[in-house]
Amino acid sequence: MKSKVYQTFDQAVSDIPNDVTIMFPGFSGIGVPRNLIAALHRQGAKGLTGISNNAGTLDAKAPDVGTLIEAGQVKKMYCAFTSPTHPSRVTAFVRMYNNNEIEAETVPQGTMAERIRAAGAGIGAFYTPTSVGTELAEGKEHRVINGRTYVLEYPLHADYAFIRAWKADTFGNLQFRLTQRNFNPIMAMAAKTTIVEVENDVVPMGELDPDAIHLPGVYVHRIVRIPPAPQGIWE
Amino acid sequence: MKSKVYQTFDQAVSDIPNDVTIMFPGFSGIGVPRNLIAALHRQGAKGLTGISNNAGTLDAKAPDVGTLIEAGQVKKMYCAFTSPTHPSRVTAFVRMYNNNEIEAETVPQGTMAERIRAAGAGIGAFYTPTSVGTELAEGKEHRVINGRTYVLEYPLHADYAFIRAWKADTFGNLQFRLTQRNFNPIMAMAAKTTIVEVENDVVPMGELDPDAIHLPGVYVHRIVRIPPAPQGIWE
Amino acid sequence: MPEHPKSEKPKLERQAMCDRLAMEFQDGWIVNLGVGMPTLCSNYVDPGKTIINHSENGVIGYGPIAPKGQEDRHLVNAGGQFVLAQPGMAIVHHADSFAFIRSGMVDVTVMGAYEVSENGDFANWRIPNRKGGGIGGAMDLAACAQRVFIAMEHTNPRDGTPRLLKRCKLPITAPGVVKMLVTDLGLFEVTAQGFLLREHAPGWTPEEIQHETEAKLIIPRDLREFRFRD
Amino acid sequence: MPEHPKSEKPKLERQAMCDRLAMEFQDGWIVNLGVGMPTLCSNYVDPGKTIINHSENGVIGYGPIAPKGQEDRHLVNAGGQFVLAQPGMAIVHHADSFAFIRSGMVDVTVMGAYEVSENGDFANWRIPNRKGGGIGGAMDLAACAQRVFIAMEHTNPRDGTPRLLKRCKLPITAPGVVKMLVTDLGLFEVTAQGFLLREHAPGWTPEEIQHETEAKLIIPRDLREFRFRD
Repeated sequence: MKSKVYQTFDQAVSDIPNDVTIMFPGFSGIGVPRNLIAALHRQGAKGLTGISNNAGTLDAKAPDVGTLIEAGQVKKMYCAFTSPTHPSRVTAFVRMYNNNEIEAETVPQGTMAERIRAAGAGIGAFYTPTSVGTELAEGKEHRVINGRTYVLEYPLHADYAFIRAWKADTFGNLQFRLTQRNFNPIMAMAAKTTIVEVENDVVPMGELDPDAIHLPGVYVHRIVRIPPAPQGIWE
Repeated sequence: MKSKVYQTFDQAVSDIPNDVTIMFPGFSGIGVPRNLIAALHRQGAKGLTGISNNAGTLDAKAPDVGTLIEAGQVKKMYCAFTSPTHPSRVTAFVRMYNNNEIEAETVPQGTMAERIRAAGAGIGAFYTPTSVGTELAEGKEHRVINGRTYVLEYPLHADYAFIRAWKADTFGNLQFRLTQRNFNPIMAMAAKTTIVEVENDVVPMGELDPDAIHLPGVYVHRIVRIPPAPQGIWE
Repeated sequence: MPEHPKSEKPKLERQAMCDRLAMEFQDGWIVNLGVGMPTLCSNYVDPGKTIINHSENGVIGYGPIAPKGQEDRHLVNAGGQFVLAQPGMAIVHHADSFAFIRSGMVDVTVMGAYEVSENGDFANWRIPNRKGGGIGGAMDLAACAQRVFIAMEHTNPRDGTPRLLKRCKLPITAPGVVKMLVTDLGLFEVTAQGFLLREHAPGWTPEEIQHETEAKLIIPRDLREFRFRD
Repeated sequence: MPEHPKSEKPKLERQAMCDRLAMEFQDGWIVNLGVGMPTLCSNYVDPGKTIINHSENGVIGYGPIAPKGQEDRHLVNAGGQFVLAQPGMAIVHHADSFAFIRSGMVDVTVMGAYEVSENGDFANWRIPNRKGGGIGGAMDLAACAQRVFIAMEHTNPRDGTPRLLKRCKLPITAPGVVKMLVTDLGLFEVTAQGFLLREHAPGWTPEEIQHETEAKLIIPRDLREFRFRD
């Protein structure tokens, strides 16, 4: 089998074409695949659809999906935050969204997680109680099951998932540290091609306890270990 | 908070009433909560609905859901095997099922796992491709999504889950060993009350790595450590 | 609509408001605290009760905010605050964290809001005339937690307009879910009949509180003064 | 229906049948082997290929059957056989294991069957006149794996009736999914036109194999003798 270990982030993202869908995990800046995003920024793929909890922050030193948005590489976002949490925080996304320069779908965070999970689990659609009675459920199919009302939601698939992990083996089995885990495992399961940046180490197969793997390596296609700063982004 | 640790299996199952639904994990005899089942057999609750991959084996030394079935405690089974895999293996279940003394629903194993997961995940129903075009999909609602046909399946909830784990802390955080994991975590998440038998040890809170917990203790209500044989069943 | 001049009377402090909600938490409850004011609830500690903090980024049982210098760069709560690990803590991924929420495992979620209505609707995610919204995990929590508690200023800090309404004007986060509400003027229960004023801020009469409120308040006979932490 | 006397000619051994299917596995494939005969596929090892064994009880990347005395009592494959851990192995729970299956991650599933029809249907879970069935994970695998391969005796061992049919008589496990089929008489591909005989058992003519078969076989010009492992 071809080795999954790549030497550079640029190599690992070099063949990503325009107009693909990419999942970007991370929550509160933790578990964000910043090195892969920076590499895709350099690579320049355009017309991207992004799936991510938020649509970028204002921290210029910490590349995230907002970096790609600001560079005009992103056409559409699925995210749980499409307006600033504070009026003063006008990100590139917010500016472009208000100017109709980017499309967006606001998805409740749990519905987003479950739609991603459904894609990785081969589920065609599911009924969730979240958003019933709100603007976000308008136009969606409703169904009463055992006296409770649910809306129908569909999976979110992706061509690529960018992943940030703590530790990997060369087969791609991954471990995450604490809240770094967040969307990482489910996004890796929902994407056709999963590319991982690894903080701690890439160890030989057999060194990770099979009971302590958060994402089986069968879901992982490319692995890059983050080099020391300043080459590697450790934010 | 009241301690979750019980001294005996009999105490842990003493208040289980008649006519409740109980989940019994295990696969190929591994991860089967035999001690709790033996205790429920002694306790005598009747009219039970069981949810389990199979409906018991022929090994009299290893109590399983078949022990409760043979004793007439079970009214209905949801399982993936409702006829013997080999004609010579006529279990108590098969005999009673053929004589219409017990009800059963045959559920494909993956659909069973996903229905259990849906119960623990607050999902009202989901569309799965499994069983489309077969007898088991007859009468079920079908839907074509992106060109593929799916059937609608509903969650399987339970009043109790009997769980067999490798290690626990006193809060109920659980670890499983290898294929002992099988249905255990998802059944614990789908039940109102989860009772656990523990093979290796029940350790103080803080001794399990928070990144290496297979089932958070919030899902666990009662914990019993398996005593050495012959009191404890170690099959 | 009547004018609502900013009152000069002292109102309740945010910490006192959140203390009061936290006093309602029961032993063994699983609690999810929203970003901002609600996180102050975790400063109220009753040694007789075990409270389990859940955060939607997959932490069950986290400890207090990490003191300066003790931050673990991989451990934050949903508000992005570094927290301490606590014995018994467990980590799950995002889908499992919301599976936990949707299946009703959270005993109470405490959130901020822009508006609450007397039928228990509340709005905290979207302001009209602004495109999009910041929903985060609020809709999942609001729809699925056993109880929704709200902590917010009684009137809009910018213009003094009331926020306890007959019906929400903003797009709602979930219908009919708010059970309890603390503002800087008192503690309210949302009943089938509407807002029941349970406790009033010191120095504030029910009539004065009603004057700051659009919805009609129910004033019970056993109305009492706001309870502060001991 | 013609009579089907039990032929006296030697047929293929089960291990040879499973070797032949395993020779079709490609480097890096994720393979799920059904209980019984299909597990024999794992005895065929091509050092030039990495094959990843998946078992529906949540093991990805297990090793060979455990030699006597080396069993780990917590590690079995779907057939209940004790297997050895292998470097790179990972364990998931049952819902994640079938999430893996349903999302099409399994490159090939090899199963036994009672009947296969020329349109790719197959039946392996239920016998009429017997109440219930033993479905296990077969429907999930059959509906969702990239390819379904079948290994079975060409005719019913009890009465010699054919099992390669125009249409299945038994309740099917999944419609139109069988890609390849090995029997003790040869290797068959299921094409849009029906069963294509790719390789025949030594000593068996296409006509003799057709005689044991209800469906009309397609006999290609490049028909060859059965390939055994080197």
